Order: sequence, then C-alpha cells, then structure tokens
Amino acid sequence: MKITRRNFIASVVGGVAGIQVTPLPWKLTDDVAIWTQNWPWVPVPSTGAVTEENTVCNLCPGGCGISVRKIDERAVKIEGRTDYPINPGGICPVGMGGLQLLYDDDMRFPGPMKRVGARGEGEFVNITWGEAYDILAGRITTLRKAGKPEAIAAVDGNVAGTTTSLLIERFMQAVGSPNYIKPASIIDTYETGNLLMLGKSNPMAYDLENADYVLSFGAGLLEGWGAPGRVMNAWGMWHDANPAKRKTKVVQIESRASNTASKADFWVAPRPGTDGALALGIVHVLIKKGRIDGRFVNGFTYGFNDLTSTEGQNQPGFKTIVLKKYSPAQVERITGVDAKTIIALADAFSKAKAPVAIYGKGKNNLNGSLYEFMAVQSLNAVAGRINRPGGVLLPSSLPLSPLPDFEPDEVAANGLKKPRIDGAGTPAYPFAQSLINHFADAINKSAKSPVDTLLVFSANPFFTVPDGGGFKNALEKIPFIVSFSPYRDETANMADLILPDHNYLEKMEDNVWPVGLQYPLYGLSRPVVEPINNTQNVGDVVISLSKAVGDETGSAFPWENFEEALQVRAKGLFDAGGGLVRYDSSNPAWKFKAFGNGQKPSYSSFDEMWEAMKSGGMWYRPVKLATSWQGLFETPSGKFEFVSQKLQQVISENSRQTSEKAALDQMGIRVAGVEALMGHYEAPKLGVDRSKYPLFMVPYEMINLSGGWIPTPPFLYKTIFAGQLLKNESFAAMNPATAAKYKLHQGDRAVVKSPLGQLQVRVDLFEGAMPGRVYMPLGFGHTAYDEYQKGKGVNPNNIVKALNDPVSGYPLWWNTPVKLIKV
Amino acid sequence: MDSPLLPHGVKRCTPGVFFLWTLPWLALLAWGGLSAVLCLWKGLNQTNMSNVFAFALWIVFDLAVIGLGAGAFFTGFLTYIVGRKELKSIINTAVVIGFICYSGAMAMLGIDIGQPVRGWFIFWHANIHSMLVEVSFCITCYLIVLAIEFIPLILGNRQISKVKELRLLGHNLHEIMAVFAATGTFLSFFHQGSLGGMFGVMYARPFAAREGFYIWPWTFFLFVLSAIACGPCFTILCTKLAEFLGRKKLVPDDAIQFLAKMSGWLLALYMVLKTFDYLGWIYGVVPRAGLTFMDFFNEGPYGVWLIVAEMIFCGFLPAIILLTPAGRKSQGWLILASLLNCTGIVLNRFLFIIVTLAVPVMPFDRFWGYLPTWQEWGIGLAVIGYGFLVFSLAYRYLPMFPKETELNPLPVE
Amino acid sequence: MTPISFEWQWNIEYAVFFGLLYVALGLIGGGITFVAIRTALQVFGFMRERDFHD
Amino acid sequence: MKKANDHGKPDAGHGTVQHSGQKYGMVIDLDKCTGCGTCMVACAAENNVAVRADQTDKERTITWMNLYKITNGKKFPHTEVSYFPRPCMHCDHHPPCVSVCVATATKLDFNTGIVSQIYTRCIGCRYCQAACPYGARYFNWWDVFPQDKGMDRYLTPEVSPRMRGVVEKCTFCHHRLMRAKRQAYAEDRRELEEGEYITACTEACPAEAITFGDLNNSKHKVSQLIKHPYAFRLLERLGTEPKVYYLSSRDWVRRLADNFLPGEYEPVVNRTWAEDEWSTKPGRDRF
Repeated sequence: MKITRRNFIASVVGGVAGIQVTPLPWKLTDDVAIWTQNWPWVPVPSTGAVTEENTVCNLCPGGCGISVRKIDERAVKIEGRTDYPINPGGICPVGMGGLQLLYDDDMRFPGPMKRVGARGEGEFVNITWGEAYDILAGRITTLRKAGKPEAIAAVDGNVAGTTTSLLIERFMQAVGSPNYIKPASIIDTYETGNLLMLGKSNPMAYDLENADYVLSFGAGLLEGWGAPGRVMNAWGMWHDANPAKRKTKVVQIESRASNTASKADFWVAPRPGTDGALALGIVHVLIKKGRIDGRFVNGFTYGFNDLTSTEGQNQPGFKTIVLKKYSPAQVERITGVDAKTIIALADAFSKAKAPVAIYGKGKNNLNGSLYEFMAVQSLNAVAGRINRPGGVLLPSSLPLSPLPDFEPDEVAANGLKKPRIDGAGTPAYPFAQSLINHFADAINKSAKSPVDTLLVFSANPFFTVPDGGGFKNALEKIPFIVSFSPYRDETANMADLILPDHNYLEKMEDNVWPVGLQYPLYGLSRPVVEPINNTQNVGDVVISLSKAVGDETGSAFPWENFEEALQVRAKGLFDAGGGLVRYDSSNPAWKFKAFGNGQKPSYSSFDEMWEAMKSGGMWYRPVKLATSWQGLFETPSGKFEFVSQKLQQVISENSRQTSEKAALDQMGIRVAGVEALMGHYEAPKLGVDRSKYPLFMVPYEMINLSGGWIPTPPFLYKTIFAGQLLKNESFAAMNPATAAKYKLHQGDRAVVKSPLGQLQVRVDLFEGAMPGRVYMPLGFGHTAYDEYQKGKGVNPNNIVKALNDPVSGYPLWWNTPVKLIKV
Repeated sequence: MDSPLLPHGVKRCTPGVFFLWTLPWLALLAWGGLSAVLCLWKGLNQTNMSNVFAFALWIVFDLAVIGLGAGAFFTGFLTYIVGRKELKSIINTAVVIGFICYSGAMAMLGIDIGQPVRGWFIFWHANIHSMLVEVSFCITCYLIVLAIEFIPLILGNRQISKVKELRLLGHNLHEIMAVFAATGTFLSFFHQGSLGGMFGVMYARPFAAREGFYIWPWTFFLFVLSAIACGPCFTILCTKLAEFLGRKKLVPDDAIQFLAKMSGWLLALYMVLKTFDYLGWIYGVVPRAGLTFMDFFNEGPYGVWLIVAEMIFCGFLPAIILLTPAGRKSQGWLILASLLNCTGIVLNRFLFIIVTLAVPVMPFDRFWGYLPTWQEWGIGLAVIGYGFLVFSLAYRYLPMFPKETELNPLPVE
Repeated sequence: MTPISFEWQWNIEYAVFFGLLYVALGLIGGGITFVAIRTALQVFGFMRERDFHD
Repeated sequence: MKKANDHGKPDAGHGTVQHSGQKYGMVIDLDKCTGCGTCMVACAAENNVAVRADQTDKERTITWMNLYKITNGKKFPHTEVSYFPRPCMHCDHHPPCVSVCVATATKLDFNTGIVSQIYTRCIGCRYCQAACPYGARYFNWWDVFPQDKGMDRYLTPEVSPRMRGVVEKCTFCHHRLMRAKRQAYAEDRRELEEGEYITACTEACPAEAITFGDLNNSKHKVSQLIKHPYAFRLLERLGTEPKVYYLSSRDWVRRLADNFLPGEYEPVVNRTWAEDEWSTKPGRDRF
C-alpha cells in the first residue's frame, strides 16, 4: 500500500502503542534496574580460601601481635591477636589501617628506581636490582679508594638493637664511616638517664599493670606512648566497669587536655618543660613529710645526703638542694601548678600501695629531656619504687647473642678514626649516640657537604626531625642520597637512588623490647603475603651490598641472608633458657607468680624454638623481680645515683682542658656543682626576643595520625575531627583567651611565625589548651605520598626552633617562641 | 502565521513577541536540563545535599508546588462534585496549573533519588507503612488524572477539534469528568495529607514530630487543609498574572471571589488548628523530648521569626483580608493576600524540611548549614520556567478561559 | 506490588492500602475505556453523538 | 511521641518488642574508651567502606562507626574531653528509619535484633536519613572506590561494596554472625557461644571498652552490664530503645547523652551503691 503521511503516522502511533502491550517495556525497566545493581565499575572482591596468618606489627616499636585475614593471596583484614603478650586482641588505628600501606600503589615504590626529575619531584625510572647495587657499590668503592669512607653517612630509623639496625651499623663500620646517625627518640633519653643513674643503659621497664597509682609526666599513654596495645589494654583494666576492680588512679601531667589528660582521673597542667621541677617539688614534700623509703634511700642510693668532695669539703646533696630550691611555693612559680596540688600529689603518691612515676613526651618518636627524666626517676627512687612490683623494674637486657666481631680493613680503620660529623660522644655531648640535628647543622654550615653519599633506612628525617627544616636543607646539599624506604616519602623523593624495602607485612623482622615493657620480649614478624612489588628485605640488601662493595666489607657479613643473621642473635635467647614462645592470655606475662614463674619452655632445641618463634612471633620471659637491690646497679657507687658520678667524671675531665665553667657551658648546663649532676630544672636560654615572639608553639602527637616515618593510612583521615583538618588546612589549638588577644575566632586563618619560619593554620579554640601556647599536631603537612596525604595541613617541625637539651644534646622541641598573625 | 491555531475570537500577540516571551523560560529549562544531566550522570555529589541535609531545596520545591497545585483538585471538586457552575470559567486554569505543578514535582523527584531507574521499586517493593510510598502512589495516579483532565482542553484546540474522532473523545471525556474529579479528590486528599504525615511520623525528630489520630499525625490533616487553603489563591494569582500580561479580563469576578472566600475560610480554619497544633507541640512533644521551644533556635540563621512570619503575616493576616468582603474585592488587597497565603505554605514546608534537618537532635552534635549549588537551583527554577512555558502555550493555543471572548468582544471589522 | 508478589502479606493493612489503590486505578482505567468505547461507537455511527454544550 | 511497632500499628506498651530469638546489643564503656579511633578504622576496613581523598567533609564522608568529641566546656585547666563512639543504635522499638523506607530496603530482624540494609534494594530517597536522629545512616554521594590505585585488593568478599546513590549503615557486622553460624553448624551446634559473634569494632578496641552480645541471654556480659548504674543510652527518651548502651561515671558525659529540661537530670553520684544491687565492696565482684 502507498505510504501517505496519514497512515505513516498512524502506523508509528500504532506501533508505539502496540509495544506498550508487549512485555518489552517491562523487561527493559527490570533490566536497567538490574544493571544499576551490578555496575561494572563497582568492584566485586574475589572469593577464595580463607586463612589467618599470625605475625607481629612493626609499624611502631610497640610491636602488637596481629593476625592477617587472607582470601587466597589477598590480605583483606588485620586483626589483633589474643595469644600475644602485648595486646589483648585490640590494636591501634595505624596498625588497623596497615593494609592500605601495603596495597596503595601511589604510596609505594614498585621496585629499585633512579631519579630522573628534579629532587623532591619524586620522578623516578625503574632499574634492576643489579644496576642499583652497581651504582651504589661503585660509589662506595670510589669513596673508599679515595680514602674518604667517612663521607658516607647513614640515617637509620630502625629501633636500636634490632638486627636490621645492627647490620646497618656494622655495614657502616665495615666500609669505614663513623657517621651512623639515628633520629633521637624517647628511648635515647631513657637509656642515657639509666646510664647515669643505674649505671647501665637498660630498657625502660614500668610495671604499669601492677601499679595502683600512675603519675605520668608527659607520657602520652593514650597518644601512642610505649606499646600502645599494651598501654591501652592496661587503661581498660584500670577503668573496669566493676568498681570493686577499679583500683588504679591515673594522673596525667601535661600542659594540654590531651586524650590522656582528659581521660585520666586527675590532670595537672604545668608549663611545658617544667615537669622536672614538679617532680622535685613532689620529692620535696615527701622528704619534708618523711614519707621516703628509708631502707632503699639510705642503703642503696648515692648522693641523697650531703657529700664530701675529693678535696674533702662538704657538698650539699640531692636532699639539701631539693629542700632548698623546690618547695611547693618555688615550684608553683616555675610550673604554674599551685602548691596545694603539689602537696596533694605527694600525699596521693605516698599513700598509694604501688605508685609509679613514669616519664615521656607524647609518643616514643621524639626525645625527652635528660634532667627531667632524672628528676622523675629520683621521685621513684625516693619513694622506693625501684625494683618493686608496680614500680620501675630493672630486668637485664635481652640475652641476644652479639654479632661476631670483625676486623675493619685499613681503609675502614682510618675512616673510623675520623670524628663524627654530628659531634656525638665529644666532650660537649659525651653520652649521645648520635645527634641528627647537629648532623644537619654541620652540613648546612660547611660550604661543601662533608657527606657525599647518604643512606636512609626506615626514616623520613625530611619530615620528622624537629629542626625548622634544617635536615631538608642539608639533603639539598648532599650530592648523592640513597633511600631504602618502601614508601614514597619526602626524603625518598629527594633521593637519587631507591632500593625499596618490603612493606612490614612482606618481611621478616625482629622487634626488640617494646618501649616501657616490664619483662623481656623479643618479637619476630614474618611475611604474611608475597611481596607485591619488586622489593627486597633491607637486611638482605645490606648483606648483598657489603659483598658487592668488596671482599673486605663482605667478610664482615658471613651470612647467606637476613634470616641467618637473625638466627645468630636468637641463639642467645635459646642459650639463656627459660624463654616462652607461646602465650596464653589467661595467664598474663605481667602477673608476678610468687616472684617467679612456673612455666617451662615448650621447646628442646634451637631449631624447635626458632620454628615456634617464626609461627608465634615471640620469645619472652614473664615479669620477674630481682630478689635484692644488691648488685642491681652498675654505677661507680654500685648504687642508685641521685647524683651521677659518671657525669661528674666527664665534667671534671672536660674541666681539665678548660675551666669547670667552660666545661659546663660546653655541655649546655646552666647550674654548677652537685646540682648539675642530678635531676633538676633549669630554664632554657631561649636567645629570642620574647616581646617579638610572645607565645610558645608546642607540637602534639595523636594516636590516630602517624607522625613518624610510617605514612598515615587513608582510613585514619576518617577519624580526624573537624577542628583538626579542613580540606587542606590543619588547625592550631589555642585557648580562647589567647585567641581573643589576637581577635581570632574558631576557624579563622592565622600565621604562626617562629624565628625559623612561618606556617598558615586555622584556629581551633580549645579550652583545654594552656593560655599563651599554640598547639599544632604532628603528622600533617606531607609533601609526598599520595592524594590522601599530600598537602594536607602543615608540619610544625618546619618552624620548630629547638635548643640543645643539656648534656644529652637532643633537641628541646616543645617550646618554640612564636607569634600569631591574623590573616 | 500561527493564527489558525489560535482559539476563535481572541486576540493574541504576534508569534515574534510570543517567541521572545518564551526565551527566558527556555533559558531556565536549558539550565535545568544541564543540571539534570550532570546530576544523573555524575550523581548527587553535584548538589550540596549531605547526610545531614538529606532533603533539601528540591524537596522544598516539591512540597511547595504540590501544595500550591492543590487548587486543581479542590476547584475540580467544587466544580464537578459540589457543582459550582461559576467555577467552570476557571477550572481549566486550575487543571493546567495542577498539571504543571505535579509533573514538575515528579520530574524533580526523579532526579532527587539516588537510583532513579530503581524508582519503580517504590511500587513494586512498596512498604505500605511509609507515608512516602502513599505519596508516590497517589501523586502518580493523580498525575494521570490531571493528564486526563488536561486532554479535553488540548483537544479543544481549533485545529485539533476539527478532527471528528478527537473532538468526540474530548466531549466524552468531559462528560464523565466528575468520575475523574472524584478520584482525583480522593487521591489528592491522601497524598497532600501523607506529605504532612511524612514529617509528623519522624518521631525521633522532635522538631517535626507530632501527636496524631490513629496512624495519622496532625500534620497529615494540617497539610491537606493548608493545601486547599492556598491552592485556590495560587490559581487566582496565576489568573491575575495572565490578565495583567494579556492586559484583559479573563475570568469573571464571581469565580475569583468565590475562590477567594473559600480560601479565606479554609485558611482561617487552618490557622486556628495550626495554632492548637503549635501549642500542643510546644507543651507536649517538645518538653517530652527534654527540649524547650527556644532550644530549636539556639544557633543558625533559622529563628523564631520564621514561625512568626508563617503564622501572623502569612497566616492570620491574609485570612482576615480574604474574609473581609472589602478586602478581597479590592484587586490590590486580594493579590497581596493571595501572595502572603502562598508564601505561608512555602514557609511551612520549608520549616518542616530544612529546619527539622538542620537542628541536631543529639545534644553534642553540631548545627549544620546548607546552601544549594547552581545545579540544585537550575533544576528548581527549571520547573518555574516549564510552568510559564506550558501555561503560556495553553493560554495562546487552547480555550483555557471559556469566558475570554465574552469578556473581551473583538471590535467587528 | 500485587497479591502474587513474594512480599505480599495477607493482612488487613495490605488489603486496605492496595484495595484503595487498585480501586483508584480501576476507576481511571475504567473511565478511559468507557470513553474510548463510547467514542468508537459514535465514530462508527453505532451511537448518536449528543451535541456538546456548556 | 507516636508509638507504633514495626508494623505501624499503635503499640500499647512502651516496652521493647519481644524477640523470639537473640537480641544482639552493645555496651560501650566511655571510661575505658580512649578516643583512639581504632573502632572507626576497623569498621571501615571490615565493611569495605569507601575512602575519598578528602575525608574532612564530615557531612558526606562515610563512617558507620563515628566518634563524636565532647568537652565539659569548663575553663583551663578543668577542661575534659570525652568521646561518643556511635554505631547504628539498632533501635529495638519501631526504628525510625525502618517504617519510613519506601522500598522495604531496611528491616528490623526480630530473630537477631539487627536493623539490616539492602543496598541493591535502596533507591536512595534518603527519607531514612532524615528520620534517624543519630545520623547513623550514610548516603553514597560518589561512586569512586580506591580501585585504580590497587586499593581494591584489600576488599573483603564478605561485604559487597556499595554503588553510588544508595544509603548504607552499620549492620553489627552481620556477615560475622553468618560466619559464626556457619562455623557452629559445621560443628553441629545450633547455639552460638558468647563471643563467637562480635563486631569488628568490639574486637579491635585496644582498651576493650566495647562489649557485644545477646541482650536476651542473661548469661551474656552485656545483659549484666546494662543493669550497671552507670549505663545509659543516647536519646533514650525519644523511645527508640537503642540496643547500644554506654557506661560512664562522669555526669557531664551522661548528661550530654540526652536532652534534659532544667532539673530533670539526676546525677548518678547521688545513688549510693548500697541501695543498688551493685556494690563497690571488695569481694562482691560480679564479673
């Protein structure tokens, strides 16, 4: 039939109408709905065999036991272990987000790489491991040939005493460079302090679980101090829902209402850096009220009472000085804590059955002040809390065998004779192992960098060192930088060569004595997933590298691989005997069992023990108390020393060349005589015009933000509060009264300016902030990693103007004079 | 040139002028179209809605236009069921307005939901306890009814009515319009009510929660009442606007006056009940939740003034004007009253949606603010553009005002 | 939802709710069918078309 | 307030709906809670919650378990900070979100007490969000998933990732209940032991502040803890009957859990332990 306009329209209309009565429209409606339920761009996680692999988390020195849930080869969830002594089944947020550190490609290096872009840009090209070794070994060999091995330096962020760090140190000795640098952490402060007062640089051992009164001088118990898993577990026990079980009181001494301060039973807020004075104030009251432990103080301590000097004249002792200088009234003037509170604290401390005074500065990442720590330890000693249940215990270090000695070759021997760049161990800083701030300063001061090649292991000094950006500048001057970091961190972006380590879930590694634990524990993590990138365990890399450098250096590393080195050390654990490799949570390791323990090892040979350790991840001995104070101290006096003779010797030695005055100045000590040898308070010489910089900037740490070299898992940004980060701006917390002085309101933009630089922040009005202080979180302000972290907030380290802590030489990072400028 | 399409014996502007007149509305539609595409393609992240402001500008628009569109069913009810003959001269307008409002609202809802193509789940997996289900059912059905009521008017077009079949269809539809009107009344009554119910049943949101009768909170009945109280006024407003723009009288006063009077009484009744509602709420629901009336206005831009405006200036005031013969007889006052009346209902819906969500229930939660994005505005305003366009087309090409010729006899040439 | 849907519950609420819904739909459908048939009849002259006035 | 049970019928009693089987609930001890946020991270990791580059947009980020920071408002140095971890309350009495859902995408399961959410059923109308006073429901404003950057590799197959445009919320880790049941059935058991099924946040909390169990089972620790004089719930007086309880010895914290007219709030410290079946007397140790 002929198509007319009319019947064409008719047929179209008819057709459309017709389709409506067919199932087609309904089918289509249904199909599109089904399509939205299976959008191709929504991932469908693959299923597979489910396994749980136990290991130890090495993201911080805390070393919690974790178990990784796997679907075939995919790790899908990290969970805390209940069969590990540290944590009760829970872990910290960073550890919980660990899988993102493993799987976030933008955050990690795919394999060995060589820089192509400008420094800091983070542009690299892949190379083979062979090439990487050639480049690095070649460079080291040339330097050694030129007789300048000391121009090689290493920054090692691994915890001291771990096998990895020992291998790195050994490598430096083998190539012949004294410049082995470690970022200062609270551990260094503890060890130096213990060396002076106990005579041995023991691991710090606080018997928190058995204490009934915890007086925390600045330790961020809930901010990640010590082994977070363990401390927060203790916190849970201290606050049992059943009042009958709720025996422990916690007092937090800190200038800001941190989580710890707020959640503690009592919060005392002294000015930052005056904790030592407060401790001695409490000591003063204890002495005055005669509430000291006479038996311990008189029988096993040195320097409490007045002394007679070598010249035979009478010198005031610890007691006299404290009574003279640290009365509650005087301490109130120093700390701002009123006298009544100080007396109350002293009473509570002396009335408690098992009190302990613990010392810290936020997390473990940064150092504390030596004299402050000594003052706090003095408090423990005066109250007789040394080697007492619930006090400060003095277990001997882990019985790990040392690595066999080796003979550095001639080049190395000469190199090792050269002075350290950072001046650690020199008369000025006699007890410091290494001083990373000074290392950077030295490089920045010299026209040409004394360091030619810098090796960076498990550290991100560019970001983490509180030095007002000093290390960043130093990096720019160093001709060649090698990073062994698995992550694309700031320091790695400055590097010329990348030899990426495994992620912590891909490698075997040991964890030596979690900070503050009261019993010996050796944690052993094992790979739970196949390496997803072309990376190598840094331990193996060091061994291979030493061989690549030459036979002389190679001979110092007679092991096939890293595991062998681990075994060599673990042998000592076996020989020591009595260690446990399995843990039963019903029988906590911190429980004193009649000052001993009935448990017997579950292994009979080293191999048995080693296999058990690899699967269980631990070797430990339940807490044990030395039966007497006799022979517990290795000080010259053989006693606990309120007044350190080691320090005295050093000072008198130094005085021999110059005057005592000069010697003290050199060490940054501003008092003289006996006071300089004991824990005391001295106001730091700021050397800054306070009228120009009327406020203090205090960096603070959060448990849900990684401030160290480990990146923050993206998940954690969900836990950051609105008053901490907004889009790409981080907040500085300050007291409303302080803010009002500068006409600042919540959310206003302001510049925090220190003599070393300035940062723009938003203002967070926080009643819990001490007036006159500006509190800035550590962990924001990354310029590296991926979209989740890059450019989020500012890093207070960039404007910190740190003085040297007297004697120890570590940076006093908690009181930088600043001013506020409203934007 | 489109003169053959124009109704008999009426004067209309030239096509050119008409085209120019449509331009701004077409522009709004284009803006809305772009926004819609963005929202459907990229998702609702194009808006400033959030987990706090789950309902926002669009829902306010929806409820407002549906409320204002109530003129259609109510006038229909009066015309066909009650049988007020004088309203025949304005029923078409009411229907067109109703159709515009409801179709616009439906379109917006379609974009507002996160999974538009799953929209039909409401019908297929209906949860009959949800007021929103009831709303969806009734609105959809009622939109069909409106379409049916609209058809005869379209078929009334000069050219179309030349086709015998269509003309007959139109006539027949018109003849049984009472049935549709009745159905429409029933449907509208319930969805207007359920729109109110939606908020009244949120018993964990003290600002919206209300006591009620059986499963219906008081808001159910108040929303019906407020809708039929302001619907007619909106019809009047549109007519007046048309008359103003066309510079001619289109509807005899008796119709207008009747609607105005109706509105007046209903509004008055509504205001009385609303007053009791507020009192019952302030002294019942609010204190039971541990709050005082003022607690809702502690922070944020939304203050008591909203409620004062809703009740006094947009409530009692227009009611009084509409109820005083002198008031509603004077053009100016009538329009003012109608405007206030309509503003009142919009305010009321705004309070129930935005303020309810803005006020945190947990004492430690913070107060949140919200500003729509241009995409949200685009879609909202597109409905207005669409309304003007359809209304203008209907006015130009359809016999929307039966009495127009009568009121404006053309000069015999 | 229809009585044959798996979610359907045989209780008064469903009966009332959907009852009313289907009544409304029925009225609409019925009305349209009625008009359609009637128009058809008129078009093909089976029925006298009443002249429309008002 | 309108009282009606899940079927919309008016409900005479103000008590909770009787459950035939289990009634899972949670007790969060705010004295133990350290505000570390592990629960939030554990929840996100366990349930394949999407992460976006900017998580500071708190109105739109997804945090099934959310931590609210509260302060006592006192001046320095008497300021205190505390935290409210807020999962879905799994309201036991006519959950505000359930009766409003248009597509029956969320239901209260009377055999477990868990309020479920069916993502493939949800049409994204967000009425439930408007109705929930706890802000426990989250809408997927984006459909980005950390896929391109290899971060889809940690997704667990037990919880299906959500598509854009639907609402999601805490499910008390329902998949863990399924897991536990499968295990039990495999061992030919029909009853779950206490602790066999716990949520990811409960498991992760390093301070063991969260306790999870069957409120219907008097032997379970939760059903004893909720009798604790310190026990309270969020917005209790609205009548939603949350199955998430809190414990706190601090009155300023307890006071912030609900709205009170002047004089309505009575501090717990006024209650002497002797009057209470709970006792601080050593020896009367109930746990």
